[in-house]
Amino acid sequence: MVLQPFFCKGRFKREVPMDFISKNLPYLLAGISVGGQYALIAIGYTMVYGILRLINFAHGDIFMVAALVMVYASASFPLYVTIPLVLVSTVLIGFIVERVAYKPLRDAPRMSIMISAIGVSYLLQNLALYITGGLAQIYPSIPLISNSVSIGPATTKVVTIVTPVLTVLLVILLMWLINHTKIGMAMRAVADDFETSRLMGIKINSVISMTFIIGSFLAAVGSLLYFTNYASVVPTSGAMPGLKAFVAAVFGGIGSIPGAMIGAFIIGICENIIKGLGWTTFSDAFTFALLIVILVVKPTGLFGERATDKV
Amino acid sequence: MKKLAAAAVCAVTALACVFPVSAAETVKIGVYEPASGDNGAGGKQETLGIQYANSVCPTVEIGGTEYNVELAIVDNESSNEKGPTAASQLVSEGVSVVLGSYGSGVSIAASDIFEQAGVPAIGVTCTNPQVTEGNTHYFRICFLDPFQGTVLANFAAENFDADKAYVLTKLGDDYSVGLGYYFQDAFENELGGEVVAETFPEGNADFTSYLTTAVNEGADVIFAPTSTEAAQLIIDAAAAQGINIPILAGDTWDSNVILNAAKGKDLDIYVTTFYQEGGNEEFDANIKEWINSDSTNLANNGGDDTVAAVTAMGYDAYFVALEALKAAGSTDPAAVTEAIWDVTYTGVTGDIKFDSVDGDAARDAAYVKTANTETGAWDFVGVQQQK
Amino acid sequence: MSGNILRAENITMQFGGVMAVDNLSLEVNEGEIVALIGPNGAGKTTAFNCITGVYEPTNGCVYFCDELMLESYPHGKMKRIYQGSNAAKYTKRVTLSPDKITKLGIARTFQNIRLFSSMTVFENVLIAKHMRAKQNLLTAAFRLNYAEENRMRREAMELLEMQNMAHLKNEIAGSLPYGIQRRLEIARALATDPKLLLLDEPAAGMNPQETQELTDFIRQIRDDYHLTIFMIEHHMDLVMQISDRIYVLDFGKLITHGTPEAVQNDQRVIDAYLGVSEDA
Amino acid sequence: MSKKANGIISALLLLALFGLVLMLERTLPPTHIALTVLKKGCIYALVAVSMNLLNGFTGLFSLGQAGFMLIGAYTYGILTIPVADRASVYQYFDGGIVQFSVPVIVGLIAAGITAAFFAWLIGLPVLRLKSDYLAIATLGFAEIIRAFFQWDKLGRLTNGSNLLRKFPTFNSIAFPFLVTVVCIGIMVLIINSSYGRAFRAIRDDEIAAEAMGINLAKHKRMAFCISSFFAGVGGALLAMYQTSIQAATFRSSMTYEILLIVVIGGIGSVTGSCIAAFLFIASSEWWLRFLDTEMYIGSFKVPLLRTGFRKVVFSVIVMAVVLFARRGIMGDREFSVAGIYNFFKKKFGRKEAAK
Repeated sequence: MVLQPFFCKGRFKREVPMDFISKNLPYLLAGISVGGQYALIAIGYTMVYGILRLINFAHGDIFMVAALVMVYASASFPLYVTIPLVLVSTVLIGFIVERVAYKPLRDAPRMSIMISAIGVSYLLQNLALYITGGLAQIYPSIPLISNSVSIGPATTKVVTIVTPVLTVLLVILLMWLINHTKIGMAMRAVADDFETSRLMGIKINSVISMTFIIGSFLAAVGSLLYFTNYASVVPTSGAMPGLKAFVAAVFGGIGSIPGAMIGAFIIGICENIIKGLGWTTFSDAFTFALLIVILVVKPTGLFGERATDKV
Repeated sequence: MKKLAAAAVCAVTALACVFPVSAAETVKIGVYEPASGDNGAGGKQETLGIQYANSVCPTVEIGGTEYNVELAIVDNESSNEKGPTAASQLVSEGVSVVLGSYGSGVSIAASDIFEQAGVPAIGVTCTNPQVTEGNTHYFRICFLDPFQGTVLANFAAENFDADKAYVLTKLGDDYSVGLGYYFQDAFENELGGEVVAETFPEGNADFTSYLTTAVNEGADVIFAPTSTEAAQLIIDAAAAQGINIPILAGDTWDSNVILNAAKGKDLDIYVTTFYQEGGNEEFDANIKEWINSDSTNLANNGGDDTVAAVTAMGYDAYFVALEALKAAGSTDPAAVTEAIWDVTYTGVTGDIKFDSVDGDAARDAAYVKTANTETGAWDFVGVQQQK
Repeated sequence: MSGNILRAENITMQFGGVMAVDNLSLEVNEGEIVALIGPNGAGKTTAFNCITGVYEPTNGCVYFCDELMLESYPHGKMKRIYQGSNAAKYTKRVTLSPDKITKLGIARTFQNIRLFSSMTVFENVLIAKHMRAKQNLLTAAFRLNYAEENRMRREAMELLEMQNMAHLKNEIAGSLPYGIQRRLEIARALATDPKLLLLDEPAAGMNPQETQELTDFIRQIRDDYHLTIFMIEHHMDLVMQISDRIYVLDFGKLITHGTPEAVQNDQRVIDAYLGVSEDA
Repeated sequence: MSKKANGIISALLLLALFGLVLMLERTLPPTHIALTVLKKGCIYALVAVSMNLLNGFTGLFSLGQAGFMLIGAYTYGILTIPVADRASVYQYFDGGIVQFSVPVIVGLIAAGITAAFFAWLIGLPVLRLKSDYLAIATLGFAEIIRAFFQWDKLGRLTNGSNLLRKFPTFNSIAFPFLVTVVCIGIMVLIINSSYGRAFRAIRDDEIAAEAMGINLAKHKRMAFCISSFFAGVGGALLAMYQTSIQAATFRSSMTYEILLIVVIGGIGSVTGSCIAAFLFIASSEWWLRFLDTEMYIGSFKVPLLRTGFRKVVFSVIVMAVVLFARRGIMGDREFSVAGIYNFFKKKFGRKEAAK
C-alpha cells in the first residue's frame, strides 16, 4: 500500500496501518459512492435554484419516480430498452411538473411556488403509494455494476467505483455545456438577471424547461446508481436523499455546479464517518446541523457568490 | 371557489352516508392493519390470512342465529398519528371485535380508542409487552418480545458460540428497539456475552457503514430486528460486502421479501417465527390456491405464494374471534370482551389460550428457520423452547 | 459647539473592489435643508444607507447631535483589499442597527417607495409609534396598554389630519396613487418624531407642478416640525430653490459643496453632469 | 355595525358552536368518527394558526412546526405521567429520572414554554436567514430535534425512541376545544395589538419596518417564540389525542400538512386556517375514506378505487387549490359577523337602490 510508509512513522506497529485501512476503507467507499449519487441530485437543485430561486422540493420525488419506472419497466422490457426509457420518462416528468406546477406561478410570490413544489412532492409520493400499494419494490439488478468487487481489504459493488467517476464526467460535460453552448450561455444569463434576460429576448421558458430537463436527467442517472446500491424503492425513498442533496447544494454554494458536487461528496463522506464513529442516531441530524452552521457562518456556501440586497 | 368546495363537501358527505349500508344479520370484525408505510408489506400479509379465513368460514352462529361475518378493513398507515382515526372509523362502523395490528406502536396508539368504545381487540403479531399490559380489552395470540429476544440470544449462544453480538435496531420503532433490548438483556446478563448496539434512522438506505462496524467489532452474530423494508437493504449490503457473519432476526423477517432478497446470495439468515410453512399441509395447500386465484392477493403477498407466519397468525386470529363471538352468544362488544378470556383454540400455529393477567397467549415455543439461498425457501432449523 | 446635527467624517464604502463612497465628509446644521446631488451611480443612496445603518461603512465615522453614532475601520478580508484613505485613523467599531438610529431621531424615505402595502394608511403611520410606546407583549396583547394605544392612535390621527390625509385613513396603502404614496411615506417618517429627515429622491417621477407642491411641502414640514432635512434629489429646480447648501458627489467622491449659486457655477459640477444632465 | 356589537355576536356564535359540539358529543356514540375528526381538527386548527402567525403575519417562512410540536408533546408527557406509572413506561430506563408529576394545565403551559425556549435558542442563529434558507434551516432543525429526542443516552428523560404513555388525556371534546379557543384567542389579540402590527410591517417590508424603528431581530424572535409556544401546546394536545408520544410521529410531512392547511385557508387569515384545518382533517381522514375501499354499483366495479386512492384524490385537490385558488378559502380576510352583515347590507342595499 502506498500509504503504508506514512502510517509507519513513529511508534505505530506495522500491522496498524493495514488494519486501519481495512477497517475504515468501507466507510470511505460508501461515503464517496453515496456522495456521488447526492451530487447528481444536487445539481438539479442548484440549477433550478440558480434560475428560479426555488427549492424544488419535488426533485427528490422525481428521483424516486425514476426508480419506480425502472422497477415496472424492467418487468416487461430488456435492460437496453428500460434504461433509455427511464431516462426519457424522468426527463418528461420533470418537464411536465415544471410546466404544470411552476410555470403558472412565474409571477407569484416565491412562497407560493415553494408551496406548489411541496404540493407536487405530496402528490408524487401519494401516487407512488397508490401504484405500489405501499409495498417496497425490489430494484432490478443491472449486470456489471451490481456485481461485487474487492478493493484491497474491502468488498463492495462495482457501482460504488463507477459512481464517482461517472459523476465527475457528467459534471465536466455539464460545465462544458454551460460554458460553451448557446443554451448554456442563456442559462447563465437568466441565472444572473432574470428580468433583464427576459427583456433581452432570451426565451425564458425554454431555458427553464431545459434546466428541469438536465436536472431530471441527472436525477435519473443518480437514481440508477443509488438504487443499484440500495435496492429497495418505497414512496418516501426520494425524500431523505433529496433533502441531503439540497443541503449539499447549499453547502457548495447554491448556483455553483462544481460546488454542489464537492458539497455532496463532503456530506456523503462525513455522514459515513459519523456512522463509523458510532454516532448513528445523528447521521441524518448531522447533515442538517452542518447546514445550519454553514448558513449562519457563510450563507453563500463554499463557492457561492455574494449578493447584496438593493435598498 | 367557495361554492364549489361546499358542493363537493355535500356530495362527499352524502356518499359517505349512503354506502356503509349494513344487512340485518351481519356481524362485523374490524381489521386494523397497516396497508402502507413501513409495515405495509407485513400488514397486508396478515390481512390476507384474515381474509382467507373469512372466505373459508364466512358465517358464524351466535346465540342460535346465523350471522354473516363482514370484515371492516382500515389502513392505519403504520403511523401512530393516523392510527387513532382509523381505529375510530372501525368503531363507528360498529365492529364487535378488532383484529390487529402488525406492529406494536399503532396498537398502543389505538388502544384507548377501543377501550373507550368498549370494543375488544386481539393483537395478531404485535409482540411488545406494552400492548396488553395493564388493560383488559387488548389480547394477543402471539408470543412477546422478552420471550423472542431470549430465544434468539440463546440460539446465538448455543449454535454459533457467540460471545459478541452486533445489534442493529431502527430508531423510533418500538418493535425493533424493544426486541433489541430484550436480546441484549438476555445476551449480556444471562449468557455473559457482549453486545454492540447501533440504531439507524428512518429512511436510511445505506447499511454499508453499519455492517462494516459489525465486522470491525468482531461480532459473531448480527441481530437485526427490523421491518422487511430495511431487511432487504441490510441483506443486499451484507451480500455486497461479502459478510459471512450469521444474521439473526425476529418474526418480521419471516417473509418472502427476505427470501427473494437473499436468493442467490451467500448469507446465513436465521429467524424466529410463529409458524413454519409445511406445519399444516392442508392449510398450506388451500391458502396457496386461494392466493394464486386472485392477482390482488398475489400482489399483496409480495408476488408469490409463500405462506408467511403472519398470514397463518391472521388466519388463527380470525377463528379465535369467531370462537369468542360464539362463546359470547351476542355481537355486543362487552360480551365478546368477557368471552375472550376463556377462549381456547387449536389453530395452525398451535394451541392458543389466554393468560388471566394481561390477556396474552401462553406460547412457549418459537420456530427457528433459515433462509435457503439456493431454493429461495425457508428451511426448518428447530423449535426453541423457553428456558 | 459646532451646532451641526449630523457630521460624517471620511465615510468610505467599498463593495469588493468597487468604491461606492470614497472618503466623504459632510455636515448638516440644525434647521438647514441640505441636498446631496450627483449623477446616477455616484453613491448618494449608498451614503444614505451608511448613515442610517443599513450598511456598515468600510471606514469612517458619523456623529449625530455631536455624539458618536457610527464608527468603523477596514477589518477582516477588507483589511487586505481596502483601497481608500485614512485606514489607520479609526480604531473603534461602533455599529447601530437602522431601528436604533431611527429611535435616535433620524427618519428616512426610500428611493423606490417602501410602504407597508397591505396595511391601511392609518396603520402605516401608527407603526411608527410602536417603537416609543411603553408596553410589552403581555400588556399589549391583553390591552392593558390602552392608554398608550389610545395615545398612539390619537397622535397618528393628528398627523394624518395635519397632512390632509385623514380622509384616506382606511385606504390600503398599496392601492393609492403614486404621488400620495410619496407623501404618505414622508408622513410615516414624520411620525417617528425625527430631528433629522433624510429624503431619498422625494420628487422622483413627479411632474413640474407636483414638484412645486413638494417644494412648499418640504419647507412647511421643516418649519412645522422644527426639522433638519437632508435629501438626495435630481430635480435641480427643487434643489436650487430650497437648499441652504449642496454637496455634489461623483464616482463616490465629494467634488464640491457650497451654496446653490456656488455649486451651480462650479466647473467640476458641470463636467460631472456633462451630457448627462438627467431630468434637471 | 359597531365594533362592540360585532365582538358580542362573535362571542355568542362561538358559544353556540361550543354548545353544538357538546350536544353532538352527547348524541353521537362516543367514538363516532365525527368526534375524532373534530378533536384532531381542533388541534390542527391551533397549530395551523400558530404557523400562520409566523408565515402569514410575520412573513417568516418556517418549516419547523413539527419539531416544536414534538418538544411540546414530550415536555407534557415527561411532566405529567403519574409517578406510579413511570416504572412501566420507562421500563428500559429504570423508571426515568423525573420522579414527580404536575397537573395537566401546568403540563400544557410547560409544553409551550419549553417549545418557546427552544425557539429562542434556535432563533439566535437562524432568524438572520432569508426566506427559503430560513425554511430549510428550520426544517433541518426539526430533524435534529427528532434525532435528539430518540437518543438513548437521554433515555432516562425521553424514554429514547420508545413510547411515552399513560399520561393524562382527554375524553371530552370540550377540553381541546376550549384550549384551542383560548390559545387562538390570545394569538388574535396579539395579531391585533401593536406588536401584531409590527409583525405585519416586517412581512410587508423588512427594510422599511427597520426604518420605522422596529427592532427586526427582537420582533422576529418574538413571533418565532410565540408561534412555537402555541405549536408546543398543540403538540401536547396531539399527544393527548394519540394517547402516546413517539418522536417518529413528528416528521416533516406533518409540517407540510400544516403548511397546506394554512395555504388552503389563506395565508394571513386566522379564520381561514381554522376552517381549512377541519376541512382538511375531515376530508383526508373521513369523507374521502370511501375511495380506499372497492365499491360496486350493481355489478359494475368502480375502477381505480383501492387503498391509497383517497390520498391521490386528496393531493390532487390540494394541488388544484395551490394552483388555481392561490389565495385559499379566505385570502387574507377574516370571517366575521361584521363582514357578513356588510355583505348582506351591500347586496340588500343594491337591490333597494335598483328599485
